Amino acid sequence: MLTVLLILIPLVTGLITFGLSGRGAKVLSLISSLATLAVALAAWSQFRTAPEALSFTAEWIPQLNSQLNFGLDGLSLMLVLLTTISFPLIFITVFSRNYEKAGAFYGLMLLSQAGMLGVFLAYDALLFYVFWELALIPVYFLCSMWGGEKAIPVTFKFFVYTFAGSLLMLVGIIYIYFQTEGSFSWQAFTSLSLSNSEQSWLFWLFFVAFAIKMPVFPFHTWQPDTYEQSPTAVTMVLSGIMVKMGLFGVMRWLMPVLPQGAYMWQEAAILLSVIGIIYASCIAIMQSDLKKLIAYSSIAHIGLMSAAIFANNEQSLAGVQVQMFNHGINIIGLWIIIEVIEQRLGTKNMQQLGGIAAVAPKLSILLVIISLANIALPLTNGFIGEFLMFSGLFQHNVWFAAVSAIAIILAAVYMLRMLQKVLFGEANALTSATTDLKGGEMLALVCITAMIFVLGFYPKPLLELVSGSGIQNTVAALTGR
Amino acid sequence: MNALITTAVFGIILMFVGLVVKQRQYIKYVAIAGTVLAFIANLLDAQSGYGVLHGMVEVSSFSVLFNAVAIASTALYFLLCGSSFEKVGEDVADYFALIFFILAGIMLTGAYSNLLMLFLAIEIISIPQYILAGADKKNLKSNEASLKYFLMGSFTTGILLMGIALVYGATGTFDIREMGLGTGELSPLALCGITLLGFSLAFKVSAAPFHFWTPDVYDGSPTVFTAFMATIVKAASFIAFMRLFHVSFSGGNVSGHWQLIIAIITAATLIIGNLTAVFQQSVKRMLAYSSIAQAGFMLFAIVSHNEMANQGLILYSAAYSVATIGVFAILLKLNDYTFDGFNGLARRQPLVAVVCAIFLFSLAGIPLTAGFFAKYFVLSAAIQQGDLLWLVIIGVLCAAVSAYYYFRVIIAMYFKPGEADAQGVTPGFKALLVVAAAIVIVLGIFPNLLLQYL
Amino acid sequence: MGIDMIIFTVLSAIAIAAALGVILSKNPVNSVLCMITCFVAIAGHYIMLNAQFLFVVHLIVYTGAIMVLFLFVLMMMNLNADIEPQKRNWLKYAGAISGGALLLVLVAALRDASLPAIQGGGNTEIGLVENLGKTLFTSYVVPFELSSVLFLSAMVGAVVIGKK
Amino acid sequence: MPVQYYIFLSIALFCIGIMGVLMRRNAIIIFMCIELMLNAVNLLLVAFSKMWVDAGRIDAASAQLFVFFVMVVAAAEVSVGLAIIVMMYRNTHSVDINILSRLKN
Amino acid sequence: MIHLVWLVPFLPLLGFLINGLGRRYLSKPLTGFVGSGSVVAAFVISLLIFFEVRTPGFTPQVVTLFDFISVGSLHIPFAFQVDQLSALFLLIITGVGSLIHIYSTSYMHDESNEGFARYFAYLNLFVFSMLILVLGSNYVMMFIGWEGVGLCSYLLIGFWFRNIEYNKAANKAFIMNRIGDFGFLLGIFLLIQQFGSVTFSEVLPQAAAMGTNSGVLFAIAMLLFIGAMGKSAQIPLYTWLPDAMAGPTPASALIHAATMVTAGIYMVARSNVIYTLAPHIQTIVTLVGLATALLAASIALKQNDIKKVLAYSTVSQLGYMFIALGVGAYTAAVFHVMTHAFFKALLFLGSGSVIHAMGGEQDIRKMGGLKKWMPITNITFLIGCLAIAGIPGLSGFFSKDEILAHAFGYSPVIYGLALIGALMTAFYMFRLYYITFTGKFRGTHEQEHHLHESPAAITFPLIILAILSVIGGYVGMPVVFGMPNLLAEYLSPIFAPSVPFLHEHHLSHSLEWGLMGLSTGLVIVMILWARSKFANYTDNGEPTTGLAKVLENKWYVDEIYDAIIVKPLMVLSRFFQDVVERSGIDALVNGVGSAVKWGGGRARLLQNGQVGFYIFAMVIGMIVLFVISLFL
Repeated sequence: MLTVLLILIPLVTGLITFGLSGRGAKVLSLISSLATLAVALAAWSQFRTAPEALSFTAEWIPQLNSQLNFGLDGLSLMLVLLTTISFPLIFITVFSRNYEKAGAFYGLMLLSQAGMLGVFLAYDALLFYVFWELALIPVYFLCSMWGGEKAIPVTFKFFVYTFAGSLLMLVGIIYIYFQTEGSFSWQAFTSLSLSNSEQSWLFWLFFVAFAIKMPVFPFHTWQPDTYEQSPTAVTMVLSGIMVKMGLFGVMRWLMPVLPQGAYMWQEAAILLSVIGIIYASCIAIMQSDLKKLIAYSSIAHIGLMSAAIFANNEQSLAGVQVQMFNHGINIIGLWIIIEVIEQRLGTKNMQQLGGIAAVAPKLSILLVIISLANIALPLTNGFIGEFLMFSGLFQHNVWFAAVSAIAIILAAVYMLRMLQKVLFGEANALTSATTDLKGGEMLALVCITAMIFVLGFYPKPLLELVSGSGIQNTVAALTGR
Repeated sequence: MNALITTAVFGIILMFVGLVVKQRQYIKYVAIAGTVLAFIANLLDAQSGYGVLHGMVEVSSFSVLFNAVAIASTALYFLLCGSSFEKVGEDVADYFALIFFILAGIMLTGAYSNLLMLFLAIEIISIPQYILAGADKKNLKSNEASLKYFLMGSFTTGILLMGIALVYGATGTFDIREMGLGTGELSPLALCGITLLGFSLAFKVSAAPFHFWTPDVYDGSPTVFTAFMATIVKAASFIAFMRLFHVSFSGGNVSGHWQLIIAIITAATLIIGNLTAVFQQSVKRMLAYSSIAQAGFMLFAIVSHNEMANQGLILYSAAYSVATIGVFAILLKLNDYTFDGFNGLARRQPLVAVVCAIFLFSLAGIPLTAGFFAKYFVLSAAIQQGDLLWLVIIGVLCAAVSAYYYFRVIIAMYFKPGEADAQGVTPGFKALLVVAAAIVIVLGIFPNLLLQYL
Repeated sequence: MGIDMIIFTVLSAIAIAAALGVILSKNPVNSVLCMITCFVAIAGHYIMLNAQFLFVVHLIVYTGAIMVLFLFVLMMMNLNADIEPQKRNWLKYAGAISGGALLLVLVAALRDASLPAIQGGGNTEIGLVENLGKTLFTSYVVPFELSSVLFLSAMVGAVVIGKK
Repeated sequence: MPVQYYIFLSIALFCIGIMGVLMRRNAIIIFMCIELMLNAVNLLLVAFSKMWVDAGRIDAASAQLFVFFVMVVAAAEVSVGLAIIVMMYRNTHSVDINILSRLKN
Repeated sequence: MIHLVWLVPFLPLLGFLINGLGRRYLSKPLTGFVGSGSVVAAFVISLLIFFEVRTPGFTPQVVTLFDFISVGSLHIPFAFQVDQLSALFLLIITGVGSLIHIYSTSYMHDESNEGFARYFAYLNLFVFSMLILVLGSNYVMMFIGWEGVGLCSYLLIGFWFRNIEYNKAANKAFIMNRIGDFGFLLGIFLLIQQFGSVTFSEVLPQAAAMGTNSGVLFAIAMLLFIGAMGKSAQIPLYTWLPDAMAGPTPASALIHAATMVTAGIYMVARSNVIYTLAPHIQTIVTLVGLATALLAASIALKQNDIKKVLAYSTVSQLGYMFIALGVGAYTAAVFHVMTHAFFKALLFLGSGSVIHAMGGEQDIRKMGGLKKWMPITNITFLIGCLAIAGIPGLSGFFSKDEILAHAFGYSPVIYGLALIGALMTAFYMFRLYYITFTGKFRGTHEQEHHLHESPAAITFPLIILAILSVIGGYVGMPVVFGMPNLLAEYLSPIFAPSVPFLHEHHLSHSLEWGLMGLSTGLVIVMILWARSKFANYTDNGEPTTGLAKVLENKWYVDEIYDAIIVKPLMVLSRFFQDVVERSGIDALVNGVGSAVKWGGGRARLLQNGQVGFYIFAMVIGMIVLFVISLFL
């Protein structure tokens, strides 16, 4: 029941929120997100004792033998935790802001949360697809309505791009459905043995969908523009959680279902990812827009995660899963700070910034910490995942690992450049008027920083979560055939 | 059969109502009552059992279900658009009568069991449409639509008849179940006949390259009639198409002979419909092209003859009809039919805009709307059929393209500044819109509510 | 060559010539007259094929009613002169060529169809009114009744469209 | 006599009808050509009817009845069609089909 | 005591947390007390541990705190290893660290309250990281400390963050370190791949079992050495260290002289088996060390910034340590690490005292004759110079001589070159000394007015370090002196696994004496030459030319790097951004959209409004489809 509650709470409150305005919407959405978090934590504790009690099955479309089949394993639980932790943080951060049509804004946010949770919980392919799209639509509206001046064409491109990709995946799902004698369940999908040639082309149907979502080079061009144009709260959702949907899709629905296909195209997928890592890192160096810089850095990080998934060994998979969580936390932290800067100064162009460290020490310290976590400094949460991913990639192929590891240098280059341009030097006329972090922002960032250090020092809870059922299933499914 | 008789009788009744009732706005209610009675009669059909009447009409669960969808859609159409009939011209009662006659023809498309009945059904559907298209007599566009529709329609009637004649020559029967084309070698006569029948029915469902009439006729006709022609009538044509090809022309090696042609037609329809819709400036004309594009998807159900195709086509008919009628109903309330005419509608009429967005989502095939499952079923049918994956890929890519022009309306409504205001939006109208949207969403979550009756 | 064959050939020649006359004649009235000729030739075929009732109906409905209606409309519009502006020739040729191509394709397809031949004799009474009437009012009663709907709608339509 | 002769004859007439539709611009002539197509079909149906009667089918009357219904429909179509053409003439004083080409693209 | 080893890094961490979080609320004395106290306490514990380790029969002990990373078969515990090597480094770090902390309480007194606390927080964090580095029981722990010290170095170099130049230097340091870390990380991955573990006690025996000439060990050794190059500022990754002098001087003393930069030596010494088994890599290490020693020394000859001279000197001395490692003289390398920590910290702190007195002035051309005002600083600085120059009896003499002797055993050519480097060292150190402390004062009157000896908190560490610089060498006296080499004995368990594979070159005693005599004599000559040249230095302001100009501009290495690395990277990035991204991929994606639109524009022209054409198109379509269906 907890599993269903996870989806129902944001869904129902989201719909209610549409009818509210201003403060009511804010408060309700915050309460709702906290309630969801509480449920997620309850699910976590239950997961440790009786994980099987978390699955939920009900009849949905008997004609298709599709079921409302929800369940949790380590991977999905971790992403659920990420989602449920992120939303309160986002809501707290923007609590002082007054969005135009607040009811619709918060309602759409909650609906997208419901969609994403559904994606992570669904064990039925059709259900998965439905939630996959459901998560997209509210985000599309959020970006278009509350975004920058170029938001409409940009988000439209984003929408059509991802929509096209997911439709290809739908074709793949339907095809496999008919091979399973008519079942959408994950168990049926994974216990199927498809011929090599089938797996080979099915792989691309799925991969393109997930690659667009992640995004992996060269399917990434929607992403920087969308991040730049979206309201920052939405960008947090997009980059913190939504991109994980693509990675999750690969781990849940691609690798176990099409092991041979994944094996055949492994090198191609890794190659694309590795190209993306270096490519995005290089471009990030050139950016002067804060949001674009983080966007490209995110492409690089996601590229590594994608490469690690396809490297497909214990270490890389554990690394990816841990990193999914940690990257989500870190990047949301970065966006919060960018949101603060943009709110206070009205610009996100680094050329116009500088010297904030002198004016707003709290903000600066937290930005430095989160940036360092983002470049995977040891004892921050970013390190564990990247270490394991690189290591796993290295076990798979030395040269891919060596080339992609150049990114740790390039990441330092662009992140430090950002810190220097934003924080250091003498404050100028614009930045000297900045004020430091206030209540909600501070609270959210402190939570994030705490998680950065705790998980960086003691990543065991996360590693236990993912090394429990999740990877073993995946790896077993892969090596079993 | 009861439903057929009821609709035909109500057609006649409405002819006379026009003479008796002088307050034209009340005629609508008679028509609505007619649809209600027809719906009840249809339920009685389901009660009184299924069977074939004189080898001509076959009442089955399929026909009853389709009739129910058609009648319900018509009722919705009357409710949402009925008041716009008065704007077209004087003869309101006659328009309603004609629509009831068309409905009688539609009742036949799901039930014919003889090529003669198919021919009659198509003619009963077509001839009143020629008139409805030209109902706005003083308007040259309406004239043009009518003339084009009429000329091309009768031309296609010739093709249809030639097809029927050739099939008859090959089999010696008009009964769709007795042809037995599957056994033995296929006569070239039958092959040509099937192909010609395919062409003529492709014309009726506006599949490329027989689609040319569609945009012009839909654009030129009075909008209120376009709403009917583009939805329920088109769905009925598809039902006729599918029954003929799945019942008579399947089995043995027959289907192999026409499948490629229909597949090519499907691909062409998808591509032309979607591409051309992208460029339109008028929403009405865009909807005309979108109806071609949607026809492309429905053609998947024809290409793949299996159970899923049947289910899919019924679902598609319902989803497509309701959504398109809804959009047309909203369009009818606007002054400006261009995309710019929708600018800022969300601010002036939030509810209408939301409902319109839901309809458009459904047309684009976004999940949790009926349109998603409609597309889902027809695509699965094609995948189940096998060897059609290339077509399915074209289909989904075109679905992505279709998002472009449907979302243009949404973008106009929500994100563009403007002063679009819908005229005469009454609370009742809003309530009906909400009901329609609810249908779309409920069918989008539980498509089995409809399919369980099949 | 039997008498059947000779009659068939003559009638077919007339029909085709008249049909070509319809589409080639500049004057619409001439077209109508050619059409009537063609229909009469076709009616001749009906007799040959033992469709006596259809022969009568054909003459009355088509030649008698429909073609007169056409003529009437033409006269009413005063279109007896050739008012058709010169269509671009290539379109005309394209039309002719594509029609011919369709003919070729169909003939090529149907050339080697193996069908029972028309022997002559057999049941010659099938096309008589009595025979057809019985069938019409028994197994064809449903379409017969439904054609009333068709006529009604055509009637309503003609009224709607026709009245000022 | 092989039934092919009739098939070829009626297909010839049918295609002449199609040619007429393609070549002429006068709506009335075009409509007449369509009628010619219908008659070609009628002829073919009657020929097939005869063929199946000779082959021993009892219910071959149905083809002749079909022809009867085609005539019925044709009559209805003519009434509507001529009404439409008259309407067009009333508005444009022409029966040239290309006069009306406002709806395009 | 050993089970309490976690306290050693924990105390500085606590200091970091208190100072960092309470920087708004703590007073300066309190901050200074917390900062220094935590390190001093750590030093005391280290001392206790050291004595425990020194007891005969001690075996290395591992203290596991918790499982850090545990995935499948890979287990990386968060554990500390206490053995002879780590205990020695603990002493150096906490000892020198304590002194520098005490020194800083006075040196940084002009900072604001918050800045003061921030400084101590960074410094404590650094000590913590460095301790993690040397205490870690596996390569990942070492890497944690490795990056941690890099971070602190970054923070301290950019301590005065308002100055954008300092920040650029900080960035440079961090990025160059990251390049090294890149190699280190790959080395760790290779270890994991080969041995399935990163723990020293599991990896090193397995490596030893592989025997010499294993390609894998070559690769591991090379990759780890890349890490060492970055951290220990070897060619080609040394340019960050001179720039790192932007930070506060005590930080330079601690990080960029005494401790952090020796992390590379620690790592190689720790992995000595791997290097011993990879002789080709050892050759590379030797050559890199030698080249670095010579290049840095040559640059130091013409530098005028007091800290820059010391910085290049540090680079050069680190080169010596790598020569030692390369020739297999691990003990000598560690020995030199220790002595170098003493005298280089002393020199840096001395220079800090000078800079403090000069009001921030660092250019030696504007100093002169300072011994008059700053006697203690003068004496201690001189001791430092003598020690580094290798005057017999002082610590530098013993350690450097040991290295030179081993180098001679390895190859006389290397010895010769290394000796030239040593002579340059003596020359530039005394050039520095004479220009700074003797002659006439060349600064402004205001500066002269303010000249004074530094307070006790500054001079006390100087004195301690001076004493250590003098006596520190006696723990590792060469065998020729007939005294036991205490250090070699102490460290022998660490390097024991390498011994079977090492080719010892035993020099005859007479040769060794001869070499010592030669170097000592030449060094004294150099000192005297420097004295004659610079004792009464006046700044004539003439621009230098020729080789001198090249040296003054540091062989233009920064410029070369800029041209061959930074610029191409920027060009590549710009190419990616402008060409590939915008006109390539994005244009392609948008192109699909445009193509659809264009196609729509064309397709709709088919709809030309003429019904004749429509029917014509239908007929054509019919013919085509007929042909397809019937004849294909």
